[in-house]
Order: sequence, then C-alpha cells, then structure tokens
Amino acid sequence: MLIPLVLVGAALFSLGLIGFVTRRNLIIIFLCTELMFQGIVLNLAAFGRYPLSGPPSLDGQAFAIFLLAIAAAEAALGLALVVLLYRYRGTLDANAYKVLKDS
Amino acid sequence: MLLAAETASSLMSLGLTLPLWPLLSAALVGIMLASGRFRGMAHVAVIAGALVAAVLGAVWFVQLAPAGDGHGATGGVSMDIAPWFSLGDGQMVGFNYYLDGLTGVMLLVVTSVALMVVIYSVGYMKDHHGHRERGYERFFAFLGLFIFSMLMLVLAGNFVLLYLGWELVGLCSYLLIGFYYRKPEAAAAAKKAFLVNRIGDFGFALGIFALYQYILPHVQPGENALDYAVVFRHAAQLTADQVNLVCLLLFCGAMGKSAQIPLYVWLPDAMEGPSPVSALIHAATMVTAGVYMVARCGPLFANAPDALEVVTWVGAIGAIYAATMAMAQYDMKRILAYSTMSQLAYMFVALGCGAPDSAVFHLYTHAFFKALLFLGAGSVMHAMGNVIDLREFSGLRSVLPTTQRLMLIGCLALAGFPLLSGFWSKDEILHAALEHNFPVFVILLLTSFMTAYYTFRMYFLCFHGPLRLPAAAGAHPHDAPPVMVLPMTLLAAGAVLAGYLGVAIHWGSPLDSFLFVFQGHGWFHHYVHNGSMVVTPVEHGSGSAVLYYVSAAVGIVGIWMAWRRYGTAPQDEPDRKSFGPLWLLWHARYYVDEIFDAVFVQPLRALGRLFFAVDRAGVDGAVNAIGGTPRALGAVLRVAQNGMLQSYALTTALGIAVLALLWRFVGTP
Amino acid sequence: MLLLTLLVVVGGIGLYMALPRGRTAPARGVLALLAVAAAAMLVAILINLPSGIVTPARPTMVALSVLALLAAVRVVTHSRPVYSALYFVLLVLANAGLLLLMQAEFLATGLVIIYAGAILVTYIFVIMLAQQTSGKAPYDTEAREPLLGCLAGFVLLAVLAGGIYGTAVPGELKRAGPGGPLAAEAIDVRPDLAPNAALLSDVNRLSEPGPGHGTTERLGTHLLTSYFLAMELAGVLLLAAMVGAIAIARRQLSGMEGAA
Amino acid sequence: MEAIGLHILIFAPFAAALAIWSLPASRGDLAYRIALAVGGMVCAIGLGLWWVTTGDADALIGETRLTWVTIADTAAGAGVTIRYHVGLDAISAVLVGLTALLVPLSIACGAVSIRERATEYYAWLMVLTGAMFGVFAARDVLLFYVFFEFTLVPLYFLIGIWGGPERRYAANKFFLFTFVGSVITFAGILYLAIRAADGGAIDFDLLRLSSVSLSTAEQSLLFLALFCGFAIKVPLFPLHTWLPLAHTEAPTAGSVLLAGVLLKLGTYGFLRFSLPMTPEGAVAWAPLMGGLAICGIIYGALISWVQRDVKKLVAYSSVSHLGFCMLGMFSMMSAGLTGSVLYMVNHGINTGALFLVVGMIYDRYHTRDMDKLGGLARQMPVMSFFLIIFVLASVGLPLTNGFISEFTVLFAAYQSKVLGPAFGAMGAVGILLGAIYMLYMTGKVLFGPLNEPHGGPDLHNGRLKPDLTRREIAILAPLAALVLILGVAPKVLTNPLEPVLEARVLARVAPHVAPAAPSGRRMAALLPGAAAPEAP
Repeated sequence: MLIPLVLVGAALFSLGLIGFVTRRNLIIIFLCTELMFQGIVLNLAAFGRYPLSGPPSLDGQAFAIFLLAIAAAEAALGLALVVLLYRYRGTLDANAYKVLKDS
Repeated sequence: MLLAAETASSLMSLGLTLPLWPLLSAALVGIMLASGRFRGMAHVAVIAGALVAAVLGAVWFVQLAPAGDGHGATGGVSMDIAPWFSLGDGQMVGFNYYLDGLTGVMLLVVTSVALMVVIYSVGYMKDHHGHRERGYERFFAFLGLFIFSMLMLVLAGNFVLLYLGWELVGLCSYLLIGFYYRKPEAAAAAKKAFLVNRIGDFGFALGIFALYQYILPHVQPGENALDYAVVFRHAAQLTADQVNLVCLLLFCGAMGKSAQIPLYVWLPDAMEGPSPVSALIHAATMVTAGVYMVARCGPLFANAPDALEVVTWVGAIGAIYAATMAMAQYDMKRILAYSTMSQLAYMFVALGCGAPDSAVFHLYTHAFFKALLFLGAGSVMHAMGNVIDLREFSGLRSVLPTTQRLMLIGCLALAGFPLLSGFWSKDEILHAALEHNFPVFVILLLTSFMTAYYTFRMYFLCFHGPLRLPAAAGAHPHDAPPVMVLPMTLLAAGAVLAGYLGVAIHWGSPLDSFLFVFQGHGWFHHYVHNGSMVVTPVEHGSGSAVLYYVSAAVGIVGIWMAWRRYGTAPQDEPDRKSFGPLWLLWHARYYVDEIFDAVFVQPLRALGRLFFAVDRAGVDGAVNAIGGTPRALGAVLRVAQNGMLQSYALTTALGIAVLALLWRFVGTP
Repeated sequence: MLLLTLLVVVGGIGLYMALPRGRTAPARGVLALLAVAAAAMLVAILINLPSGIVTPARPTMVALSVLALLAAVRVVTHSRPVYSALYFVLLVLANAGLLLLMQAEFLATGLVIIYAGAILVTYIFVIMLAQQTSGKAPYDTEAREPLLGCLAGFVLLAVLAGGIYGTAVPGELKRAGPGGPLAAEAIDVRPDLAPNAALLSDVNRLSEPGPGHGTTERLGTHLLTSYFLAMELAGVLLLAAMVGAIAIARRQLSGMEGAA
Repeated sequence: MEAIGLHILIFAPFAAALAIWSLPASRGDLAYRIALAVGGMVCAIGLGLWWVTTGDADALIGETRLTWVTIADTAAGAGVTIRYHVGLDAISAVLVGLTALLVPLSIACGAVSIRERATEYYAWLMVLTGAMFGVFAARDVLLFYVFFEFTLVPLYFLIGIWGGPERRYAANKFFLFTFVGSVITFAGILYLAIRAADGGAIDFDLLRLSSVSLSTAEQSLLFLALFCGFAIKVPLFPLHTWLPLAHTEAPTAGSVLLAGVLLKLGTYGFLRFSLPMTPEGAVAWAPLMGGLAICGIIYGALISWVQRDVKKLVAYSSVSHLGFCMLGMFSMMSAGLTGSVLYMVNHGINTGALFLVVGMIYDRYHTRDMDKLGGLARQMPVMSFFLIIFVLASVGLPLTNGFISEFTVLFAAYQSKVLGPAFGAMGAVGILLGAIYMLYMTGKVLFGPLNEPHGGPDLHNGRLKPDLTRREIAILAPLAALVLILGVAPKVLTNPLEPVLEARVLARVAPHVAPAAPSGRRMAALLPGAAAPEAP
C-alpha cells in the first residue's frame, strides 16, 4: 500500500518542479509550488499511515498540518508580491524581471 | 746564498712594505680630498711615496744582483705575508711575493719611471697661469694607486695575486684615462680600455682555472697549487696540449693588457688621458705587464711550442701593422701609441723566439725613451694649449728649444740610432728572430725602417719647417718649466746610457764586435737569468756583429728618408701622394674600430634589446597568461548568471537530477 | 522495474509534448492519447504490484491516483491560468480522497477547506486581477527550456521511483513465495538492500490502527501534546504572513502613485 | 645568553611594530626614531651572534626548542608536532649578520623621502625585519616555511603603498608569483615529513628531514617540488619576471631589503633544503641548474645593458648575479659552496648599496632615467666616489668582496665534476658582460657633460644638500668599508663557514657526485676559442 501512494506523491512533486521551471507565468509558477506541496502532503500522510517500522502514527499528519500552514502563508505573500510586480511592471512574464543580473 | 747579509734581510723585510707606500700616499691624498685641508700637498705625498718605493726598489735591485760569476740561475725567493682566501680541499691563495732577477728589473723600471712621471705631473697639472687644475688631488691619488697596483702585479707570488694586480692596473687606467670625465670621448675611451682589458682578463682567468685543474694532481700536500714556485716546479709534468691550452689562455690575457692584435683597439683611444698618464701607463709600465707575464711564465711557455709560435706570429704581424698605422697619423700622441704597440710586438717576438732576456732588455730600454717621448709630447701639448695635431703647428724649434733637444734624443733612441739604448735592445731581438724564424726577421727589419721613418716624420713635422702656432697657444708659448724638464733630462740620460748595461765590452775584430768594442748579452742578461727564467744560452759566434751594422744602416736610412720628405714640414702630405689609397687605409686605422663596433657591440646590444622584449612579452607574457586563465574561465561562467530566478531553479533541478543519477548508479562509496 | 522506467519516459515525452509551445496548444487528441497511455501504464503497475493481499481500497486508490496525476499534468500544461487553477482544485480533491483512504480524515477535510477553499480562491482572484489581454498572453504559451525542465523533472522522478520501488538488482531477487518478503538469504547477499526489502513486505504491517485513527479528536490531542510548541510557532508564522501581506499591500498603494 | 639574544632578534621588531602602529599618524618622526633605535639594537645583537658562531656544525648558537603546535596525541604514535625550534649555525649566522647590517641602513635611508603614512611604513619595516630573522634562525622546517611565507606580507604592503607608479600591479605579481611557488614547496616538505616519519609521529626537525633516505626517483621529484618555491625566490632564469617590477616599484628601503636579504631566501632554501635533503636529485639536476644559472647570468646582463631606468638595470643585474650564486652552489665543491654563500653576503652588500645610492639620486631628482641624468660626478663627487666603489665591487674587481666570491664560484664551476669547464667559461663571460653594463651605467650617470634634470622638492627646500648629507654618508660608509675588508680578508667570514658547509651539505652530496666526469682536457677542447687563432 505504501508504494503507490509514495509514487504518486513523487510524481506530483516532480510535475510541480517541471511546471515551476518551465512555465513563464508568475502565477502558474506559484501554483506549481502549491502542486509540490500537495505531493509532499500525500507523502507525509502515506509514511505516517504505513511507517516502515513500528505502528502507524499520527506524526505524518501532524506535520502535514503544519505544511498546510506554511503553504497558506506562502501563497498569501507570494500572490501579494505577484500583484505588486504586475502593478509595477504591467506583465506577469518571469523573463521581464532580470534585475539580479549585473551589467 | 742570495741574501746573506743580516742588513740585507732587514732591508728585505722593509722591502715587504714597498708597494704599500704609494697606497699609503694615495690614501693620504684621499683623506686630504675628503677633509679639504692642505689640498696643495697632494703632490708632495705622492712624490714621497714614489720616492720611497724607488729607493726600496733600487735596494732590492742591488740585492737581487747575481752573486758570484752570475751564470748560476738560482731560484727566485718567495715570501708569504698573509693568507687571502681558500680554494677548498686544502688549497689556499695567499698574499706572497716572488723575487728574482726579472722582478728586480721590473721594480727598477716601474719605480724610476713612476717617480719621473709624478714629478713631471706637478708641472703638467698646472694651467697657463700656474694654479692647479680642477681634480689635481684626484689625479695624484689615482697615480699613487696605480703605482701600488703595478708593484703588486710585479711582486705577486701567485697567479691570483697577479690577476689582482692585473685588474687593479686596469682600474687605474680606467680612472686615469677618464680623468677629464666631462669630455664624453674621454669617458668612452676609459670604458673601452677597461672592457677590452676585461676581455683579456676573461682568457687569463680561464687560464688560471685550467692551470689549477692540470697542476692539482701533481701538487704535493702543503704546497699551494697556484704559487709560481710550485707551478714552475711541476711545469714539466703537464702534457703537451694541456700546457699549450694554459699558455694560450694566459697569452690571451697578455694580449688584452699589452694591446696586441685583436685587443689593441683601446690603446690609441687611451691617449684621451693626460700625457703623464700615457707616459707612465701606456708606455712604460702597464702595457709591459703582458710581456712580464709571458716572461715570468717562462718554464710554462718553454714546453709549449705551439703557444710560442702563436706569440711570435701575433708579435710580428702586430709590429708591422702598428707601424703602418703610425706612419699615417697626425695626432702626436697616437703616433707614439702605435709605436708603443709596435715595440711591444717586438718584445713578444723575442719571447716567442725563446729570448725572454732580450725582450726584457728591450722593455727596460723602451720604458725610458718612450716615457721621454710622451713627456715631450706632453710639454708640447702644454705649450700649444692642449692642441696636439701636427697639422696645427710646426717649426717649434725656435720656441721650445729644450723640449726639442730632449725629444730629439728620444726619437734617436726609438729609431735605433747606433750607440743609443734603443739600438742595442732592438738589435738583440733582430738577432733572436734571425736565428729562429727568418720571415719574421725580415718583417722586423722592415718595421725597424718604418719605425725610424715615422718617428722622424713626427719630429720634423713638429719642430722643423716655418714657425706656425695654433690660436690656442697664445702669443708666445713658454717652454717647459724646470719641474718638467728635470724628469725629462733624467729619462733622456736613461735613454742614452741604459743600453750599455746590457752590452759586453769585448775587444775583437770589427766582425765579432761592433765597432771593435761591443757585443750583446752583457751584465743585464745575467742579472735577468738569475731567477726561474729558462733561457737558451747565446754564444758569441764569429760574425755576430754584422747584424749591428745592418740594423744601424736601416735606422740611418729611415731617418734620412724622413728628412728628405718631411725636412721642411710641408703642409701637403708627401706620403699621401706616394702611397695613395693605402695611406688613407692606414690613416683610418684600417677601420678596425668601426668593424669591431659593428661586429661585436651593436649585435650584442640588439641581442639585449631582443632579450628585453622577449622578457617583457615572452616570459612575462607566459606568466600573465597563467594568471589570466582563471579570469577568462570566470567570464565564460558569468553568462549563466542571467538574473532570472527560473533559470537558477532550472540549474538547481538539473544539478539534483544529475546527483540523483550518480547516487543511483554509481552507488554510495 | 524496467516497466516503471518505461512509464516515466513515456510520461516525460508526453508532458514535453504537452507543454505550451510557440504555436497553438497541441492537438487535444494527442494530449488525450498520451494521458490515457500514461494512465493505463500506471494502472498496470499498480495492479501487478507484488501484493499478495488485495484490500478493498485498492481499486478506488488506483482511480484517485490516476485522477490526481492527470489533474497535475493539466495544471502544468494548460495554457490558460484559470483552467490550471481549476485543475488544481480537482487535484486537491483527488488528494483528499487518497488521504481518506488512509484514514486521515481531519487532514483530508483540512486540505479541502484550506487549499481548495482559501488558497485556490486567492489564486483565481489574483489571476482575474492580473488578466490584461483577452487572448493568450505570450508568456503563457511560451514554455522556457521545456526540454531541460522535463528532463530534470523526470530523471528525478525515475530515480525516486526506482529508489522506492526497488533497486535495479543485477542478480534476480529470490523470493520466498509470490509477493512474500525478500528471502532472508537475498538480504545478506546484498546487505545494502535491507531498507527496500522492508519496504516491499507489506504483509507484516497490515495491522489496522483501529477505528478513528485519523479523527480530529485523536489528531488534535496528538498535535497539542507532542507538538505544542510547533503549533504556537505555526500561529506566529501565520501572523507574520498576514502582517507581511498587509505591509506589501499598503506599500503597494503608495508605490502605485509613484509608478502611475 | 645567546638564546635570549636570538629571541630579542626575532620578537623585538614585532613588538616595535605594534608600538609604532599605535602611534598617531602625525608622529612620523617619532616612528622613525623608534624604528632606528630598534634597528640599531637588532644590528648589534645580530652581528654579535654572528661573531660568536664557531665552525662546529652541531653547536647551535642560542638554540631553543619548544613545542608550538601538536595535532592529535603524539603519544599514540600518530599526529603532528610543530616546534618553535630556532638556533644559528654558521650558515644562518652569516645571513643573520647580513640582515642585521642592512636593516638599520634601510630604515635610515627613508628618513627624508617617506613622509605620508610614515608610522605604518616603519611598522611594516619592523615586521619584515622580525620575519627575516625568523627565517634564517628557524631549525624547524615548518617554522621556516611559516616565516618564509610571512616575509611576503610586509613587503606586499611596502611595495603596494609606498611604491612607484605601477606599485599595485608589481605588489600583486610579486606576492602571487612567490606564493604559488612556495605552495608547491610546502607540498614537497609535507611529503618529506611524512616519508621521514614513516608511520610514527610526524615532526619537522631539520636534521631529521635532512637525513632521510629516499629512492632516486623520489628524490628527483622532490627536488623539483622544492625547486619551484626556491627558484622563483632566487630568481632563476625563466621565473624572474617579478623581480624587475618589484624592485623598480618598491621604495628604496623595500628594494634594499628585497635584494639584500629576501633573494637570499631562495638560495638559502636550496642550500639548506634541496641539497642536503635530496642529494641525488640535486646532483642529477645540477647540469640543468647550471644551465639555467648561465642563462640567467647572460640574459640578465644583456638586458640590463639596454635598460634606461637605473633601478631596473640594478634589478636585472641581481638576476645575473644570483645566477653566479647558483652556479657556485651546484658545482658541488667546497670552494663552490663557500663561494656561493660568500656571494650571497657580497651581493647583499653591493646591490643593497647600489639601491641606496640610486634611491639617493631619486630623492634629489625624482627621476631614474639614465638619459636625463648625466655628469653627476661634478655635482656630487662624494656620491660618485661611493657609486664607483660599489660598481667596482659588483663587477668583481680584486680587493673588493665581489672578486673573492666571483672567482671562487667560477673556479669551482670550472673544476666541478658535475658542471665542468664549459660552465666555468660561460660563467666567465658573465664577468665580461657584468663590466659592460655597470660601466655603461657609470659612464651615463657620472661622466660626460653635466645634464641635470630640475631638482626635486627636497633639493629645493633644503632638506637635501646637492651632494650626500651626513646621514647618507653614514649609511654608505659601513658598506664601503665592508666591501674592502671582505675583499682583503674574507677568511673572517669563511673560516667558520667551511666546516659547517662540508658537514651539512657536502657530506650529503659528495658520494653522489659521479667520479668519472668529463676530464678537463676533453671538455676544454670544446672551449670557445677565446685565444688568438690557434697555430696550425
């Protein structure tokens, strides 16, 4: 039972990673991070329920809860920033923001 | 034995300090110069130093006279003074003297001529209105230093000490030639003299190294390999080509110092120095160092036939080569310089023909009359306001009577006029050359004629003909002051009488002895034998006097020819018409200076510039390249920093992927 | 094992094809075909897993997993942001289902409420806010470095899957019986296989945790007892996030006048 | 008693540096006086210590041996101990004496020219002094390496801050170039230490490392490793490009100490480490080293002949002179070794003095371009007197110190079974070239018509007389005296030196010197025909 769940979790995580890296729309990028969070939540729960050794415990789920908190905070801030950037530059295109590159 | 008397040994120990007196006087003058007080006394100090040296030299000269019948060649005496530095595995170089007949003669010549020149310089160094020239003290300090170094050279007991004297003398000539350092030509001439001497010393040093390497196996423990006594004792044990190599290298040093064929270019330029310097250094003492060294290494050269052959031929070619150039010059001192080179070549021929005692005899006589001629030229120059070009003036007979009479004696001696010292010594060399090497004899005979010719060409151009004075001479040029005339008269006496020291009185038929009375190889030669000189004895066979008459005739004909062509000091150059382009070649000194400059100096400078460019671009470039590669690499990677967050994430992801793959397949170690 | 890698490769290619490119989105048919193929592959894998046991939950779990994966693929590949968001909601629901299967009721419901409810709404809100042109904005259709991205992602996935599922064992693994735990001797032949062996053998860990394992009351007590500090910190974190969001929002107004 | 002396020698300058650093920037003159006082004291002690050294190789003067750093417990047989082990045998004493002599002179020479940031200047100078004494006194190889590296730091700042126009580039190049080399040497030292310990506790005692038996291949490789660090410092021919830059850009005191002492680190390194520790390697590589030395001599000499900047000329001449030093060392003969150590001292005195004189000219005219200067003898007779003495010394005229070392070095190269007459001959060409560029410089600067560039500020505001001031004469006089003393009586220096060199270096190297080297005669035939055309 553990294997398929963990496989799915891993798949979700890598899909999120691919999305994060390839997509150019800022919002979608953030969405992909949320996707990654989903993968992780699934994994945590799976390992909580079917631990490799010892009785099933609630730690996985507890941790997932905290993860949710973080995801929420992150989403809030992220989106606020996205809105700000959009207002500032007028575009959501990730390529537009190259300030880090020095001359 | 040699130094039996007790007083003798005390005098001997006093003699040890002989070279130190001139050094002391030089130091004294140095202190005067630094302290600035009683600067006028400079000449007194140096004259005193030279005087003491001369007295001690004379004492030693007498001491070293051969005892008994004078035929026994007793070995030289070597006296150790102090250790100097060690050469590893037990060998050590020390300060020591080596005294024998040869040293005695050289001492006499050096100290006496030096004294005369110093006295003469007192007068010479004063300008028209009698007060001292700038650098007066410096001149006398250098003279003192020179006398010290020449004495060290002569008294040296081992080859390294000889090398010391050799270089110090070179230094003093550098300082004295460059005395008028404000004149660029003088500075250049001084540098040239030192460097050409240095080329000679290069060969000399290698000779010493080679000698040490070959002698070492034969040296018994306790002996120092480079001392004369030890070297001459084991000279026979060296193989033929070992000795030849050593002698050639040593001769290379002699060539540098005594201005022989390839390394003579510095001598004519050395005339830039004041005349007393030329008289002392470039006539009597320093240039004879080469002859002294070859004579000193008699035992070595004796069993090096190839080396002797080289010496003879270098001498012969040098003699005639210099004589031709001397005939076509106008600068009085340069004529004398070339004449010195020619006379030195005579001495080398004598050495090459196995007659070192005649060579030394000629050296002894030559010192007197050549110094006299240079001093005479000096007083002419002094009177003519430092003009020495014969085309500028003539007919000075009426204006400078004393100088003219003394110069006449000198010229006669140099030309080999019978009964004067030059005649006797030159004739012995011709005699030696006749016995060993006929073609060389013919060359030397021809050179004798040319010597007589150019000497009197100079004499007539200068003193005969209508009176003409250069502008610089002022209204009425005054003749030499007594302080200059005294040394010149003494030297003139030497020029006349010195020869008789080497002449034996032997009543016999005109064929056997010249003018019924005279024969060669007198007391002087026995004196010189009294040392480690290996000399082939000369027997007075019948008919040996014929040569005297021949050389006398050659001398007189030479003088007569000069009189006929230059009696009235004509302005147009008769020789130019008769010899044409040959004369121009001689006048331009065979363009040797230019050739040397083009062949040696410029390419070396170009090589230097090339090296410098290579150093800046090549080696430095390589180093900077090594320095530059990290920077270039950095630039390549910088492109990846394009500021976009996503590409960073991408590269991170790729990194993780690669790591994961590695972990998966390579496996944790 | 080979099958799994095959799956991953096909998935990679499919996704690569699916990512928006300069020209119009890929034909829907190709996309559907790929998705189905991937799903079939996944189902085949899940079914013939070495599970001697067939638990009643298996078919639903398979379905939910497939649903989740498809949704995730669409979230990433869809060119219009709104649809991506909606697919994300679908994904969350599928995930919640899976969690329920694992008796993590509180988590499932929490997930649905917080994620689907709060976060996704904000996303949609922002998407609407930042929607400027009607058609497709250039930056939506153009994927950046799709090849490298997919490569990185799928290699990672392949490795993770490989790690989870079982290593590429050179020799054939000897099994006590069909689907049983790796024979003891196999383990000592390859000591480094120990952890995976334990992973594979589900049988001895089937002990049911008993009813109400994941209920709120159990989870709540667990949270407040052993993770009390963590809870407080989570609170603080959320507070900070709120303050941050407000700060950005306020500055954004003043910034606006400047930028406008 | 000497131990305390040695401690003072090393640590007093560091203390002084701290004291001077604490002074306010304005008190430059006070800093100068403190530095000079400490310099004088250090000089007295250094020369005292040198005076006391005997020829006995084992009796170290002022030996102290403290464990400085221990890594892991040596009791268990593993781990590393680094000891603060200092002591002077004759070789180190001679160089300590030289350093002691040059330090006060170099401090005094900056009195007028150094005005801005003087306190830091003298502080760095003090640090450099301490480091230099430390290097020569170190008997523990790692301690040697620490000081060897540490000397770079003060010089980097001295050149970098108070140098000439291109000082930054020169300082960087100097530091990096030397540092890279010494890092490779460090690797060599570590390898050697580990091989010496072979399993047991590793320590870096000099004698223990000098008596390690290694295979020939190991030795030649190890020699190369040590070569890198020391050859750059010497500088040997291809690795010398940092020297002219560093010298011309360094302030006078910097270049005096750089030329006088720091170049000797390289040769001292060869003598103390390469030769005894890897004798077979040294003998195997000796002909190549001789070849490099000869290249250095001729290359350096020719380049300095075409230089326009006097200081660059003297810098390149250092390349040429140290070529001689290496030639002597690799002749593997007692005379050669003594000659090369003597050469180190003489080069320190002569080139140090030349730099001082060039510095004095620069203080007056602020130009080092030979074409602009000319005929200074008339204007500055005292200075030209000193310049001529030092030129003659570096040209190697008898009765000066240069001659003794040059003669013995060439003599040894000629006699050496490892090098042979051809090396001696080529080296002798070096004497010739040496005379050429030195006299060329003297001719251009001193003689000829007087052309004097406009005087620098110091000349006008009276701080400097046209000719040498009393202070400057006080600086040059001892060096001139030493030139003559060492020329006439070098035994003062060489007596204690020879037995130590034989015991420490020659004893290790001699057995490997191949007996059947080419005999003098055959090699001589190849000799470039310096003589007149040989008779048929």
